[in-house]
Amino acid sequence: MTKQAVIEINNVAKQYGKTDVLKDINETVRDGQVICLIGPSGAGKSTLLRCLNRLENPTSGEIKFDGQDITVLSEKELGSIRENMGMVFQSFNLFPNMTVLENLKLAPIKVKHWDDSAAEKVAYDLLERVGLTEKAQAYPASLSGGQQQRVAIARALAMNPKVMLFDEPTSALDPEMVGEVLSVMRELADDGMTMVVVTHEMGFAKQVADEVWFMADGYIQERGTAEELFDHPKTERAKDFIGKIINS
Amino acid sequence: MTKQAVIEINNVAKQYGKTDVLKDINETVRDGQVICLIGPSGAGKSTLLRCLNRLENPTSGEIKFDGQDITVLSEKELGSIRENMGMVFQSFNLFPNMTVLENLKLAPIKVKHWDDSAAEKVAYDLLERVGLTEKAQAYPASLSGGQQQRVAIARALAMNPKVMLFDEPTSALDPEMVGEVLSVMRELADDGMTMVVVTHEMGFAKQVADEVWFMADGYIQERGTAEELFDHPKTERAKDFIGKIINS
Amino acid sequence: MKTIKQLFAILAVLVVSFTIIQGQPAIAHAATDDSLAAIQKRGKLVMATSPDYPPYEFQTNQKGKSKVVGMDVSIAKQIAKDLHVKLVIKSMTFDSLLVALETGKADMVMAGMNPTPERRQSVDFSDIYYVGGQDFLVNKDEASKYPNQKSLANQKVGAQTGTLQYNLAKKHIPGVTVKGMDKGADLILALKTHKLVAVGMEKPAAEAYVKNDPSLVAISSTYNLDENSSGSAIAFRKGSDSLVTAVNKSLKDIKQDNLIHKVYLKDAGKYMKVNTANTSMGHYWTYFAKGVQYTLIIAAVSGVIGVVLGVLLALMRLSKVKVFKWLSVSYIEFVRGTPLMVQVLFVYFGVGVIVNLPALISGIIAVSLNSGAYIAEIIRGGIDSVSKGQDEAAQSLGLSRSDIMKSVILPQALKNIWPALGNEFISLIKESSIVSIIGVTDLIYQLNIVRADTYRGVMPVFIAMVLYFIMTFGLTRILNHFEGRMQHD
Amino acid sequence: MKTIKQLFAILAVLVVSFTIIQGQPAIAHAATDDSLAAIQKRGKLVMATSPDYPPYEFQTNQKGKSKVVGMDVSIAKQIAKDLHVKLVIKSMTFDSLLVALETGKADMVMAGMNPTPERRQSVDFSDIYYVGGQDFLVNKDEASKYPNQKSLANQKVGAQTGTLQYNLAKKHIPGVTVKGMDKGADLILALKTHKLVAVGMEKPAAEAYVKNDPSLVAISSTYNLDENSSGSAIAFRKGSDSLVTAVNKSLKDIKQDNLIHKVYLKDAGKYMKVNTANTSMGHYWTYFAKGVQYTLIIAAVSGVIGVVLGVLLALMRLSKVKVFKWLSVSYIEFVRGTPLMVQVLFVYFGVGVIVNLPALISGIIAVSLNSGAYIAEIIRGGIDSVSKGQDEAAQSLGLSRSDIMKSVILPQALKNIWPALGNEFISLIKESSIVSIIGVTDLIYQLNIVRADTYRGVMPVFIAMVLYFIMTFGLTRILNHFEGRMQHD
Ligand SMILES: Nc1ncnc2c1ncn2[C@@H]1O[C@H](COP(=O)(O)OP(=O)(O)OP(=O)(O)O)[C@@H](O)[C@H]1O
Ligand SMILES: Nc1ncnc2c1ncn2[C@@H]1O[C@H](COP(=O)(O)OP(=O)(O)OP(=O)(O)O)[C@@H](O)[C@H]1O
Ligand SMILES: [Mg+2]
Ligand SMILES: [Mg+2]
Repeated sequence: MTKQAVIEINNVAKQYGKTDVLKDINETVRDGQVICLIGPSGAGKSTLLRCLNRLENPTSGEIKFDGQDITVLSEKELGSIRENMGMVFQSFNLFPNMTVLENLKLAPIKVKHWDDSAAEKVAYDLLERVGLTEKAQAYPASLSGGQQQRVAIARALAMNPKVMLFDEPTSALDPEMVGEVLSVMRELADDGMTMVVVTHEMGFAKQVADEVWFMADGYIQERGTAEELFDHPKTERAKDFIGKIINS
Repeated sequence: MTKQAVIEINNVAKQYGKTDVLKDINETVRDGQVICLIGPSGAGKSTLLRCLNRLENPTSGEIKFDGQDITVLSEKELGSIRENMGMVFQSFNLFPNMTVLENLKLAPIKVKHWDDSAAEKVAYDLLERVGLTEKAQAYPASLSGGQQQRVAIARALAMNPKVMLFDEPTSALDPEMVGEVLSVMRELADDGMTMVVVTHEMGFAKQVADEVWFMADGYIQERGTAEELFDHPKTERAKDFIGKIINS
Repeated sequence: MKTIKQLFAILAVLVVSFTIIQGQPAIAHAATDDSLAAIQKRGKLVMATSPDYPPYEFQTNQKGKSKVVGMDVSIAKQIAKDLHVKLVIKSMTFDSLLVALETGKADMVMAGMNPTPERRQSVDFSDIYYVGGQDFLVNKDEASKYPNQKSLANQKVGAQTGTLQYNLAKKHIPGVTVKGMDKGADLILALKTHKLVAVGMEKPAAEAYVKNDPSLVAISSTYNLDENSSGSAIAFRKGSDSLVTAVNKSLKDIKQDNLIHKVYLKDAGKYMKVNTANTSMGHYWTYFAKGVQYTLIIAAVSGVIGVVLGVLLALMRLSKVKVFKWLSVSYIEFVRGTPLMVQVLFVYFGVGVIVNLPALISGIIAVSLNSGAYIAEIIRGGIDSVSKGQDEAAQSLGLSRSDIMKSVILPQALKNIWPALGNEFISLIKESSIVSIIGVTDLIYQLNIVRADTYRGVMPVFIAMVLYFIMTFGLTRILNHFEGRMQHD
Repeated sequence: MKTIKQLFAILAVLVVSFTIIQGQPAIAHAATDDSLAAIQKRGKLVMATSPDYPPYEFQTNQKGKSKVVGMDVSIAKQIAKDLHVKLVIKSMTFDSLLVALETGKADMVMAGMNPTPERRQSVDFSDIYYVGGQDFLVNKDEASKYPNQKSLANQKVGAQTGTLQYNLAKKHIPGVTVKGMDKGADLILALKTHKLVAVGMEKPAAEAYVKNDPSLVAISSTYNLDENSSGSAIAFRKGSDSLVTAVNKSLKDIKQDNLIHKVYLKDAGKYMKVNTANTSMGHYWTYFAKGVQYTLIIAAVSGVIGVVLGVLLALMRLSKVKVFKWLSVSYIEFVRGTPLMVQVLFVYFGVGVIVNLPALISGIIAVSLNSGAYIAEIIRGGIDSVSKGQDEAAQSLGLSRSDIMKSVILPQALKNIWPALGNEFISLIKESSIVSIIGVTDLIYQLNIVRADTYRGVMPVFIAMVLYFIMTFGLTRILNHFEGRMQHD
């Protein structure tokens, strides 16, 4: 039995000025699925991800979240959608003027209007989950990259989202810190979180991904399990790309 | 028959203020060897590399290049040493105010006082070697990361050095560009160039490196072939680190 | 003005008397008075005047030709008509008038001259034909509030510093605050902006202002002044009784018909109107043009010197020689820590002790020294802005320090600092305005001249403002153009 | 000064005469002259003077007590001694002196007064005791080059604008260029810096300068002036013949012994020296303190208003409403494209047309409006400097626009702009110097007063410079302190 569709992407296209970045995307993300999105630089991976929570608005097409078309929502109505979609960025984007704890408490207090103690409880639970309880009072600048990214994941989780979006979460990290972030993500996937992850960590994709999408030139060129895609790419474009990243 | 020592590092230590970055390094690089230097962030890998061509001066100890102690050379005398040691950086560091060709010609003309046509000939030879002849007149900003790094390698080679130093040459690159740079480096190694490479590309190390040095806390903790070090690390420190980078 | 004129006249008389006593050949002090006959025989009456005192007599430009007009001229014309002769007008400085009379170069002098006892000793005077007296200018909309001198009690009244009007007001208006200013135009402005309720002024000047500005009215003062100090009469050589008698007859007729107020002053007013029309802002464009020119010269020269000085200071600051570094840092910090205005004064007065410098040079030196400090910091910032990696890459290729600077660092630094340098040049245009305080004829200085000349307070300021904006905006455009051409990426 | 005094006196006489004619009870015009007897009976001689005319008469501060001294006072003392009575000195304004005489409040008036014919009509005068005359000041090192008036031909000579000296020089020195300036101190400075070769001045004033400044010498003019205009005499009530006779006897003795030049002027000079000693820079600290105070007030108030205005303009510029954006951009560009100096003039004269604003308020408004534009750009830059990622991260958490601004963007922006904002506040201190041109008593204005008062050109400028530096340096330190406290990383 196929699970229920959480995100439906129908005929989505996106232009910046005259350049077509997304050309005609039609995909579905189902409840509990982990999707890995791969593809060369400039393919439009980040753009697609950012369309999902309306950081960008598609030029045409519709994106349904829980059956609701989010492309027609006003700026004000977006809040409720974004609460339900956590996002983690390549460059962490923690708020440097707040402690780790304050980073985690900000959104629950401001958006969900929780009281301070409730927010603090949830924050500490999440810090324990990412293994950083002792850094609660630290400022982001004093943390290593891996630690910052784990805090960023916790911060997104603090809103208790239905879906998590990751945009190359490990590519700004020193190699020995990649593992700690991936393991947090792996646990998240194991707990049944619906996830869309832009990544080139093939190990992670093979272990966790239900589906890998290969994107190039504004289209999803190929779709399949990690094994299908990495070991037996069908299109020339995919063969070439996968050859390059395995070769290194 | 062991080849002749090109670089000898004897009791080298380096402090920045009160922090000991290098503590007591004793190593030898022999003619034609390819050394890979690995280790966690902050271990002192870049510092050691930069001591080899006197971008930094060790606090104590001596570094011999072709039998000559370079730590005692004056600023003026360094030119002749540096001519013989090419260096390639993580961030490419091409001169943005010059075309690719001008980047390559600058040092031969200024340092070796070649005439323009001789320098140009060598530059074109090298561009062919790295596969970028058609980019001769382009400015660096119009090149991809992988292309820039290949130009940087060609630029270092233009001085016809005896040794090449690489400091994480691929870690600022998009994954699909890593391969093209590594293959240039591989060819260089095959041609018998003496190389010291800071990298975390295990595939490259396994294929090319004669020796891998594992550095942590200011010491070379372990030394061996790639297989020895990656598959059977002896020290705890190395086990932990290699576990982390393989894990990802 | 009148005050000075009086003093002058006294001196002139003294000098003339002295000359005569010394035995110089005095001309035609005929015992028999043929003064009138001589004129009628010649057929022309020579009048000497000093045409800088409207509405009495002043120059006007009509169709490019300068002409002496005014109340005195009208009267003189009437007199000449009555005598059936032609009127010839000779213009000279006020203090030469009586000398001209004594030496026979003129038959009479009309110049709003007061027949003071001193003057009466050396020349004859006609009857008094006009009593100027003292007026106050007030705003028309407040005319009902301040109808007379009495109503000015306890108010703020303005007058030119050090003039009769200033002292009169201080002395005779109870409880008054007298505000002294240097320039008539500033007083009028202060009045119109209600910083003052009235301005004390000689009647004809006041009337001239009123004619030129419908928002002002004049009210008469009630100071008690004697006619000999405030009335005007025509001066003749001593013993010209027949001429004086004839002229007095004419004057009597003029008075009877009230021609002075009814016709002559109005005519004079008309000329003054023409003058004002001619002196609209457009008419002063040469003034503004000169100001713009000086402003640009100062900015350009200072900019060039500033760059040279800036490079020097920046290299000193980056040098390894401690003394150079320290000197450069101290200089830069001190200059950046004090206002340009005080630096301009310091150079003008301080350096002036050693060598004699004109104001323009002093101004350029001060602005250059100032911008040098700022440019030095910009250059240093530019060098710092070139990433350390560039330096290291160049070093690892074996390039020498100077080659690295020349080929790698400076070209990139220059590109990086171009916008900041551009801003500095734009600042220079603006800051050069400060040299006006030491009397350099830059745009601000010229603006003040135009302001004083036209009695218009805001318009010249506004025009200067627009001109400055055009200059800075234009420069911005030019700089952006060059910046575009420097881009490689 | 003397010129004005003369005019004043004329008026005073006129007024007094008028009063008498009007039938006011005139005092003691005794037919029988008991003037001398009365004084001797009372045992005191009351002298009225106006002590603001060194070296004739002036106030001096000794041990905190103010005292009238000077040549006239010395002479009066001698006279009183000769008459065997005590001298009582009454100080009043120059124009009240003759009134005081007429109304019996004083027995005699000594105030460097010239016995002009007008005055002679209402009062009696003693013999002339001192002929001031006209001098030129020249530099001592050039004294041999310019030994007399003749040698000044074709040279640059200075004089106060609009004075007798100015006109005399212009008229009587062949080929001369007369440079007029407003302030005596500026003239001296121009002389000492060799911008002028000589400065025309009344003899006693010239001598005062010479006494105070060893690098200057005075040379006499050869203008021919009559004693009644340039000599000084003592005024008495009409008909005080016996007193006048007695006084003339004293004066004759004084002249015979050459006491005036040998003793009195020297004594006066000493007092002036004391005055100058007292008026060293330290003595003027209150002036500088007031200047610093005003400068800081202007900078602080303008800074606060500027920040408010700046936030407003920045938000307008970032707003999506086109009109707001356009208004803000135009305002900012225009203000940044024109000099503060012209803006100050514009506000003072322009806004003054609508409401009556004191100079201080005008100055603060202009500086605020100016800094508002710069601060707006700093704030906008600060907001831009917060990486886009921060905004996106906050958005993706579902935060509202205003929460993002308040909690994420502005705190980081503030930290980023702190140094730039600090620089702007420092600029404010420096730029507030420009309001001195509209007469606000800031540090520059005060410096100019001290300069005029002390005849010292460079020192006050230098002191102001140091004070400015202390202010800006101090502020830099304070700002750095706060910047340090804002760092989280
Ligand atoms: N705001 C923007 N304005 C104009 N062009 C943009 C903008 N954002 C992205 N682009 C362009 O859209 C294209 C796709 O960008 P995108 O960031 O989605 O690629 P990507 O697949 O994430 O690449 P990478 O692996 O480098 O992150 C690129 O060519 C990029 O230059
Ligand atoms: N110029 C410097 N001044 C002070 N400390 C420095 C300097 N350069 C490096 N360090 C410190 O020396 C230590 C080693 O730095 P180094 O760059 O050699 O490490 P690395 O092994 O190359 O790490 P990475 O993998 O992050 O490049 C670090 O703790 C770093 O902070
Ligand atoms: Mg991307
Ligand atoms: Mg490193």
